[in-house]
Amino acid sequence: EEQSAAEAGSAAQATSAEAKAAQQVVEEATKAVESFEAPGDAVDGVDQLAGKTVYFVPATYQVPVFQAVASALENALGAADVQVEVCDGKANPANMASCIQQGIDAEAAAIITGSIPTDLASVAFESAQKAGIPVVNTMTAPAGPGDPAQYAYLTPDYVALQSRSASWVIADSDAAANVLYIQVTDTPATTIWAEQGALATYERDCPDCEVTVIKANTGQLDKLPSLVTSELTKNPDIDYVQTEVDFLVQPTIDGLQTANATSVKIASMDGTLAALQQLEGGQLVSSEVGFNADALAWYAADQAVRMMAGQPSNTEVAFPYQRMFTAENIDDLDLTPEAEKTGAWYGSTDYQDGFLELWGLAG
Amino acid sequence: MTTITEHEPDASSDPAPDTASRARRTPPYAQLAQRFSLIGLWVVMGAVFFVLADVPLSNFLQGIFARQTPLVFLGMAVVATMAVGEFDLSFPSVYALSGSTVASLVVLHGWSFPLAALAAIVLAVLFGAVNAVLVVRAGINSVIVTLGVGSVALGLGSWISEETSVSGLDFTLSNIALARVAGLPMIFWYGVVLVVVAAYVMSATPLGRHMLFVGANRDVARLAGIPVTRVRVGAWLTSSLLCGVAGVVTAAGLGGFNATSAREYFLPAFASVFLGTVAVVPGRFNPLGMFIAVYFLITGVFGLQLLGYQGWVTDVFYGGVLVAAVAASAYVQRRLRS
Amino acid sequence: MTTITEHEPDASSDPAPDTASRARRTPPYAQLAQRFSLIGLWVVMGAVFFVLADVPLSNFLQGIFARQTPLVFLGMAVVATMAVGEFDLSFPSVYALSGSTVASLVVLHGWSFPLAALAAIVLAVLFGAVNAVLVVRAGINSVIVTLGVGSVALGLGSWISEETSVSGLDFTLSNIALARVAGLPMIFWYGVVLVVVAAYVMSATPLGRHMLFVGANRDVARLAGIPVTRVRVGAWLTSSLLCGVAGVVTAAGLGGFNATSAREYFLPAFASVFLGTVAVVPGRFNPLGMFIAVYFLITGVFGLQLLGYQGWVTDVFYGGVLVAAVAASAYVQRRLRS
Amino acid sequence: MTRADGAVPRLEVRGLSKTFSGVTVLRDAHLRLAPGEIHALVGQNGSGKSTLIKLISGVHRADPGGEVLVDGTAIGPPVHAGRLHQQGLAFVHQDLGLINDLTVAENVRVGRHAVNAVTRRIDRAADRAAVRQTFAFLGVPIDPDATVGSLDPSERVAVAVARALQERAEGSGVVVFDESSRAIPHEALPAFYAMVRFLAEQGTAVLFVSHDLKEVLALGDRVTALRNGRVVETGVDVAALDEAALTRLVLGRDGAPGDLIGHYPPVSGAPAESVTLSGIGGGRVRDVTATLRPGEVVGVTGTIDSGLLDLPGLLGGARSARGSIRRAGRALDLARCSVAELLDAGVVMIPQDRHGYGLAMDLTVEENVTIPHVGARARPWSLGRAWRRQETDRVLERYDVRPRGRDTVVATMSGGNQQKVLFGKWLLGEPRLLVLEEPTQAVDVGARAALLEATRQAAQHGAAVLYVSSEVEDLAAVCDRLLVLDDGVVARDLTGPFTAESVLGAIFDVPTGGPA
Ligand SMILES: Nc1ncnc2c1ncn2[C@@H]1O[C@H](COP(=O)(O)OP(=O)(O)OP(=O)(O)O)[C@@H](O)[C@H]1O
Ligand SMILES: Nc1ncnc2c1ncn2[C@@H]1O[C@H](COP(=O)(O)OP(=O)(O)OP(=O)(O)O)[C@@H](O)[C@H]1O
Ligand SMILES: O[C@@H]1[C@@H](O)[C@H](O)OC[C@H]1O
Ligand SMILES: [Mg+2]
Ligand SMILES: [Mg+2]
Repeated sequence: EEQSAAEAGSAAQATSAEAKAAQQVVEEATKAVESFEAPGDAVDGVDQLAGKTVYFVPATYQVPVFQAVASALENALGAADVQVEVCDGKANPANMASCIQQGIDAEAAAIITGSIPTDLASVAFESAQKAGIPVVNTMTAPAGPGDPAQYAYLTPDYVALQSRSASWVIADSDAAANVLYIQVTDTPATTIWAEQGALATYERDCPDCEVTVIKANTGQLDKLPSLVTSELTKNPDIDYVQTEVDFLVQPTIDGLQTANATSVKIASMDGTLAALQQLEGGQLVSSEVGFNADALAWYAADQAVRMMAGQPSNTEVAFPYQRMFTAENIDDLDLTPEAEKTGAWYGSTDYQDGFLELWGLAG
Repeated sequence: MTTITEHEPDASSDPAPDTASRARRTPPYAQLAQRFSLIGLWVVMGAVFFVLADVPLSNFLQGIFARQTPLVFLGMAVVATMAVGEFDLSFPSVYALSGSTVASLVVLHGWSFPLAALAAIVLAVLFGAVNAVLVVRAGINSVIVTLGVGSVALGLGSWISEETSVSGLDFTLSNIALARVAGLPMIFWYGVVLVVVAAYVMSATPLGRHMLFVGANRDVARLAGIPVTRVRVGAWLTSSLLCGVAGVVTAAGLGGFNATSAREYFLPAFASVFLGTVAVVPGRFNPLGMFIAVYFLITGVFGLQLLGYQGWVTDVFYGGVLVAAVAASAYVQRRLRS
Repeated sequence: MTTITEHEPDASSDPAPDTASRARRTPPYAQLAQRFSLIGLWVVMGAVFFVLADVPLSNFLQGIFARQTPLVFLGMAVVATMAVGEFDLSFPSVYALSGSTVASLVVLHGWSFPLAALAAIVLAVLFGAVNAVLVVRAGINSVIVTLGVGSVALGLGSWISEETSVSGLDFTLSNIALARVAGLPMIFWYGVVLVVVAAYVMSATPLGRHMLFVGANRDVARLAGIPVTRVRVGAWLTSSLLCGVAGVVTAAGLGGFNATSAREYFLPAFASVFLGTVAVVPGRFNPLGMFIAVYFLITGVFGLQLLGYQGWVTDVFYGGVLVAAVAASAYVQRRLRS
Repeated sequence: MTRADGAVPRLEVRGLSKTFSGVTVLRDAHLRLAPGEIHALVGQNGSGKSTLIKLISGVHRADPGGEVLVDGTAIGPPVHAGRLHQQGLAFVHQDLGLINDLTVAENVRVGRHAVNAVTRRIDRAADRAAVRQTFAFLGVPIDPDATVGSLDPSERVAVAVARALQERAEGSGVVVFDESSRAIPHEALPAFYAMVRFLAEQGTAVLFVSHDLKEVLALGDRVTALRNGRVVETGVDVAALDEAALTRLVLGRDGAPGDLIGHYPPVSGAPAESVTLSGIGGGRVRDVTATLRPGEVVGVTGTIDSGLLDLPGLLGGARSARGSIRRAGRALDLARCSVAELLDAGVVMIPQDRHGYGLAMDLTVEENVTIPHVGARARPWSLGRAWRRQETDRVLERYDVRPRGRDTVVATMSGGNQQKVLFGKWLLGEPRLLVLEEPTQAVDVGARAALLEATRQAAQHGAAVLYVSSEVEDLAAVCDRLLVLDDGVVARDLTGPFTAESVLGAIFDVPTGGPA
């Protein structure tokens, strides 16, 4: 029935070839995941890991997704009687480095980082390697340097998510959007997601789209509303705003309201509850891409467990639990904090059992 | 003077008379120049940006005045405490607490908006009361108290909102903040009314006079029969009330609230309040000066953005203009006086 | 007292004597209690967390002292200005500017590290000099000046670092900050040396006395033949030098720098400096007190983290403990005195 | 209690005590004021006068027990500062408590503004009228719209008194002055005394604190004396006292300074060591030129607008000045030289404004006393301990500073004891030119003698002393010569001996047309 809903919606206007192609992408992206597929071979010796401690170092606990990942990690690793110690990076490389160092000093069995690009705390990462502590680098890039026996990557495909978000704009506008793209300059990673994801997609897939880019970083969010206003003042024809991540949405709306631009559509990434609620309420937000944080934690735990058990980690894991939400499928979701935690928005949740089996802990 | 120079005990002595004191003794034309120099500067800057930016005037004005900023409220909160000689670092946190509370109670816990708004404001005022008890009653240094209380308020705000930014308030509520009157949103008019009332109270009523004496010299004020403790406590409560209301109005306007963004208002609010002391009632913390300073700074940043500058340029501008405006004002005043 | 109670002129009178003044008249045991109450509280809190957390002692201690924090440097920068009666809001920005500069010059522009470090520190000191000129020479209110100058510094920092975090410094450079001596990283020992030297200078040398009087009453200081202007300018320069060095050391330790994170240190640095006034030399801004306060607060947050608390709990703890420690200290002192 | 009439006292204090840090500084204080009585509160420095006043005004909270009554009605303790005015008690702040950039009406009416009931707006017209009425009652025509900063000193006093009196039924209530006459220049005193007497004649009771025994004798009806925190005598009829008796009352012993000049005669230093002031200018001082010999005390006096008050600050580097000071072949250009250079040349000034320029109130006695000598006596890397103890103890000892503690925070000391610390701080070095500005202000009669003696001693040690004061008694007691300022220049240069009367005559009988 999703198909028909989509046709009733914006897709009906998709007449150009570009828009049709983009619509394909959107339709694919809005689907839920049906069932779990193991990311690699079974792991031996997980039962030997009981009593060990793993450090989880998120970039900042202020971003809710990391809290979700942290508690899911506790569940996943808890199944192997492995303790999880969380150390908040507080959006500050010095804290991130201190946290990693803390894991090293405490002789952790593994360190899992959340959204910390290697070069943000390169020294600390290197120290961990030297100390022989396996590291799982999550939520930055799908692959990178490092010995798979000691260094693993795991991430939603942010580049793809950015690209799909752009595809929604292309499809919805019939390949004639006047888009304001709001890019986060915080780290090299966020820049790569923007450039290789969204901006490359517009360039490649929508020659008639007009794209204006403004840049913001976490330290300057106070200036974002008026920056958005000024762009709309200069260019009142802007009809779409794509924000790179959800924490830009509120200041963006603020700026749009000032410019009285209340019919602009916003596309964004992360799938936070707040943004999805706005999507459901029809309040400017019209498209969201996000990923299942609970599943991500299990996948990350899997990588950690592999290395802790003396096996190489999987390289280039394609993390499947990603989805796009639009007016067409938003009503299927239970928009509560509880439901968010279960990961049910993204489809099946049988990955938990799947991993337990893979680790030889089932039953 | 008074409270301003408290942090600058030397500024009033040779060789560098401060901007503030003595203003009242300067000749009338110098006073006028001083009073309205910031407004003049503002108009000139606005005109230059408008001409350069080449956008319709109404859009230009809306970009400045239709902003959904709590800065006027927060600036007023700071003026209220500063004027009686108190130093408050907790106001952005109390604002954040209020905004988070109203949004969370409605969205996450299903309260009705009026009830949630009331709860949020009461909570904010409660924090103001804690500040007052610790600073005025227990006599603890206000910088430490408000650092501590602010941190607690911020923590509670995160707890209530389950550490996330909450949205999903009924869209129609945004009319509280955004319904347009004469082309500008309610939140602008609230600010205008607030500032006018506050300016009236501070300049024309006994309460304002009492605040002035309490800010200037508490012992003298006490001997003159002014209820010093009550005035000080009142300032803390008023300030927190304003933060509370600002939180509710902002949350309504945005349909939600993000607590972590609140701390961004710390520096701009302070900047406006202090910049405001060079205008209208030179040398005193005053609402009209603060109001002008808020829109002065907004105009500058917005103008630059229209010209295509973003990021670091606006920071540099912001800082440069702040210092330049105050330095120029000090200079003009000194020249006119000599 | 002095600069602290400047914001609290009334606190010294009944019924609410402030923590600070008069300490010197209290009986010796009360003085001792006051001097070391924060240390006592710290040890007790540390012990409680250690027992509850059930981790090896060396890990526990390392978690506290091996931290890569510029807080001691920045706290010292604040102490330097506060002690002579100046109010600085720009220190985190100057720190950010220095860190960004050194990282960017090396990584983006290929400078050698020593040269880049020198440039960064010189730049930081230059900003200190601008503060000094505007505050001390031109006599402009220091809150406005440092707000403005801080904003400019932050803007320049973003410009130099192309508005993102820069990394890629040579790994071996990290030894500057992280090489371990007696199990703890160099950055800890730098802090220790800095604090010990500063404590000595401030308490046992003529310069320290001069600073004390300049902070207490500039006119009295001037009439005693103290070169007030030089002391004040010196404080601004020292403060910015410390921020500059902190930026360089942090960047070296991290292999890079992120300018926007710098503002995080604003409140903790202030909190430590003010909390430090209840310890060691009660009522005065003092380096040892600040140092103890820094690790007191770190211990609290780390202890909570070990017990599994993150996020809002740490904010609430942080604020609560700050207020409680100061209130308790005020109370103890009053009890012992009467 | 010597008075036993049955009338209800206007003000009665019974059994008030106050303890700071375990030290009881006031014990069981009591006194009574009848309507229309001018009552003086006297006592040595630190005897508890200000403390008693602060208990009555609610600044401090009294120890449990005791009572304060106005017209027979108990008003505390605890006394509520906010209610005092209604209860009939008004206090004139010792610095008058005016805000200079507000108008007279605004200063007078603060706390009791007339307001429009609806708008809460201050009714300026009503305020103005009320203020006019009060001034009419006091017999001083002051424009309610003038800014206080533009008033002359006697008008400022009237403004402070008007604030205390307003909305009071004429002849009711109590007005309290804590050393207010100190903030009042000499010429304004007669008007002030007249105002006080006038109030008393109407039936208002007046309580005032003063160290000026002549003032007490001239103005007071009755006296209460405190010693070491206890009331030693209360309600003593002033008519029955003379200065010597009053001195005994304050000190518990005789305390006349005696013949200081005879005891410490001027020494004749080498003329080469003379100090020459030439062309000193700044503020109201236009051109002061004089030569002082080492070993002599030269008084400087004059009326309030003579420039007298500006001169010490100009010489001591407190304010920017013209002119030069020359001694021993060395010339200091005041326009250019720093305070450090002045000090280096032995020029020391003891300012009158103890709080603003004299002492760092929040620091300790030791810190304050030693600061001028740190540069000379400490090493760059170490303050040294022994010399600081020694010097501080010398000051504490010599001027009988109480409490004796080196580590006492100056703010917690009584005003007179602060003054002694200030004096000691500067006399420790051996100044070559010592400029004193009203040095005996705030000190009791005993300490006054000690300070005057110290002044003579400083001269004997070779200092040229410039004694700037309007206290004619003091001038007569210590000066070898007297310079009378008028309109910013030295109008007369007189040679002693002097009497108080001759000094007074010299001040107000200045021939126009330049130096004599
Ligand atoms: N807040 C305080 N803390 C500690 N001691 C105090 C305090 N206030 C006053 N004292 C002490 O109480 C005593 C009485 O002081 P008070 O000021 O009443 O004296 P006074 O009679 O007014 O003296 P003076 O003539 O010098 O003004 C002094 O020893 C003083 O040091
Ligand atoms: N910061 C303070 N801390 C403690 N006590 C203080 C403080 N300030 C004033 N006092 C008290 O007030 C008295 C000083 O007040 P005040 O200025 O009225 O002094 P005073 O004795 O009248 O002398 P003077 O009028 O000469 O200054 C001291 O005796 C002390 O008791
Ligand atoms: O929202 C997150 C953003 O804050 C971080 O920078 O990158 C990962 C995102 O999911
Ligand atoms: Mg006294
Ligand atoms: Mg007094």
